[in-house]
Amino acid sequence: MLIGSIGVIVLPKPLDKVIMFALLQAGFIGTVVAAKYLDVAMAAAIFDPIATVIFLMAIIKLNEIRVKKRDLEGEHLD
Amino acid sequence: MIETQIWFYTGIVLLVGGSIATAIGPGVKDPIIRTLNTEIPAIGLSLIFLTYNHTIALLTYIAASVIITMILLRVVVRMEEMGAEL
Amino acid sequence: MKDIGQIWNDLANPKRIPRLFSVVLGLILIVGFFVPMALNDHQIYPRPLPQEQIDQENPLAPYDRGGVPLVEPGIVKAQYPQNSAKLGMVTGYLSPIAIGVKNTTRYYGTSIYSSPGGLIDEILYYTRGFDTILESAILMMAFVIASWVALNFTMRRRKD
Amino acid sequence: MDIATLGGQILGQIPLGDIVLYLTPFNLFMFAGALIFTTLIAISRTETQIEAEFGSLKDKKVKVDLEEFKIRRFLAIVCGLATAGAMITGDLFNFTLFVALIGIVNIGIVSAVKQVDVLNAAYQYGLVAMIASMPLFAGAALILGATGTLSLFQLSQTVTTPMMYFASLLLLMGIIGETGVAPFYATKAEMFRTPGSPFILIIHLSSLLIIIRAIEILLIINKPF
Amino acid sequence: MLVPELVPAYTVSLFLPALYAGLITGFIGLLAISFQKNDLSALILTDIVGLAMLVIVASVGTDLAEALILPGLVVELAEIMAISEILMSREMRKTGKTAPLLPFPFTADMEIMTTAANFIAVILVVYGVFLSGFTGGAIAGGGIIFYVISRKSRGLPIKIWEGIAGISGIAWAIWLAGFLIFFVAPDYWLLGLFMSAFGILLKVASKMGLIGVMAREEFKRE
Repeated sequence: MLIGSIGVIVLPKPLDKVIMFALLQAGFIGTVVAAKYLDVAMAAAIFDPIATVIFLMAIIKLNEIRVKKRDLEGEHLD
Repeated sequence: MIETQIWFYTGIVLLVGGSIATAIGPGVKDPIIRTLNTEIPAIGLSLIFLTYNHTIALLTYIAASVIITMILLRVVVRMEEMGAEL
Repeated sequence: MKDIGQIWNDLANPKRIPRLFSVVLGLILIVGFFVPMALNDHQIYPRPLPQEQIDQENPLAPYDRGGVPLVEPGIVKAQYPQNSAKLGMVTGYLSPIAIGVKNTTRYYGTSIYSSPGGLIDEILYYTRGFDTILESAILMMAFVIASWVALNFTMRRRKD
Repeated sequence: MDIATLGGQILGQIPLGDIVLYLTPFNLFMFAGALIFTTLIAISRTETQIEAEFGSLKDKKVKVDLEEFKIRRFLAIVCGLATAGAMITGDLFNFTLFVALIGIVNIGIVSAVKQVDVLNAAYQYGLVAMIASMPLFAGAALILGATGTLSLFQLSQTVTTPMMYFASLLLLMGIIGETGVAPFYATKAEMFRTPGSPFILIIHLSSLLIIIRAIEILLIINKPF
Repeated sequence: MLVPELVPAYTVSLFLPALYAGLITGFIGLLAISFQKNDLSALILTDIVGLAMLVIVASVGTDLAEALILPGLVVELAEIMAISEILMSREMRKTGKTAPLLPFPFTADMEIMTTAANFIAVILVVYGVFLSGFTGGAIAGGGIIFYVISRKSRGLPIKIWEGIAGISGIAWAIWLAGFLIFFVAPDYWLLGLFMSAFGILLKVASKMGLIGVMAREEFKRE
């Protein structure tokens, strides 16, 4: 979990960050299981992929927008 | 008892460290990286809830944080789409 | 020394206000480190030691507060017990599904007490129910504002 | 400090579990004032505002259309009711929730307009209101931690500790932020430029009444005399 | 000994570290806001300030504290929702662009969206209904959001939108009636309990569903 958090902070690229974020959440679920609250762990386990998917969609869309913008600017300059 | 203390102080470290990272971490000029960084203090807060056994609050928080994240990302994407100069 | 009129003019710019407010608030938070603080242990609604009930393998952990469903009230230390005639009954109540879950597994206490009945429901709906009214009213107002703005401006539904 | 010395004799209580609403002549007066104003707003119509256009002699009419009028009237009524409720509540956390409700409704009343400046002011005010909800709830939680109670009747009898002074400082800061009084007034001043005057007035009235009530509550908690 | 008379000493010992952590976090967030020129970043940073608030409330460590966390959480969610919408409308006014021209064609084919969506959504909704109350509402709402996002993009007619909003208003009224039963007729507390629990569940879940619709139009416009 700690590795994940350090990874989220240090890595600059969003996609790498998402992977580290998944690691962080895995550690958190482990802690909840160690505390023996299996229902909470279940809910967390279901919600984590949702959060990850939402992040991924946002990142992919942002990338597309940025690429398109750069193309437009490039045409402008020529 | 000792394990609750481990969770508690890990939670505090994540909370403080994560908020510093959100404030001045590398690349936070990009709003999406900033949003991703807010997830770290969120996990820290969850650990503190766990230590106090606020489990119902924890359950609600896990669900609500996904929704908050989604709202924030919607704004970020929309802003980028419009090319807003803030 | 800066002219005082200049300072007032700076204050008139709305964009500066959140920054100014957060600086002032941050300074006040710093003051908090020099004020002696301690938790008073005479609290209402106390709860047992963390992890105590789960370590005893109690299927209702961590919210077991005693009581028999529909018969005997649970233990609740409320502020004004005289104002709530049926104090503790909600705490002791378990829905039939929850009883089924309780008999099957040991680790689902949170779900059991989050379903109708349980201590948090007692506080949120009964003894401090008025708070929850306001809370849901806040959510409703925020939603009314957000959906109105969204329908009319950001999603532009009404014009179509 | 005893509640009776500030507000007069307690006329009655409305017990709702742990949250006890109470009525003293002082509170009753403000409560009735807020209610009367709310009814006035509910039956009144908005005015049309005329803005002078810069650089020419023409004037520009800024009207409120029907849909916008409906939603703003609804929010204004809620704001009035929340103000009235905050006047008579006898529980600290309940009061903070009322203040938070007023804050968000105030943003909503001006959010429907089309001027960029006003929207900007509304957004900045929203940011302040969001930041202010932190000291508001934290102050209430610290008072709970220091005394073990949130009821104003109990709080009026406890001994005040330095921790409670700090907590009430936070509380005051939160209320200032949510209602937007001086020196954080600029955002609201900009918001007053919107058309539709009765709804703007309720924002003003609610923040005035809330400040009076907040000072009363802080006096009850801190007992300076 | 199910419930102690006093707060356990261990919980008291945790109070100061948690409180100071909350103060530090709040301070960092506030300082960052004050140095921030960017309005959007300021909005994200207020999230951090909200976390600081939740830590301070949680540090009291009683059942009452837990009951107070939930309103704090909801206020935070509500304000972010309203303010972000205002920010967007302001920017749209400023740039003078309108929504229908803008949307950017975007398709993301993800395996999880097609195969797992129904399954996860059903689990979450059933679990949420079992939990009831705010918690259940948030969880069921999360399920609905996921389901809605993974569907094909189709505009929701305004009539249906207002209908769903109306349902949540009625659910709010049910909850109010449930609350009144507790005090007017304490003998029927069980009825009041169920009305409150499911009224709130319906209300929160339906609103979250509508947020999901908003987000879908954002991410999956074709």
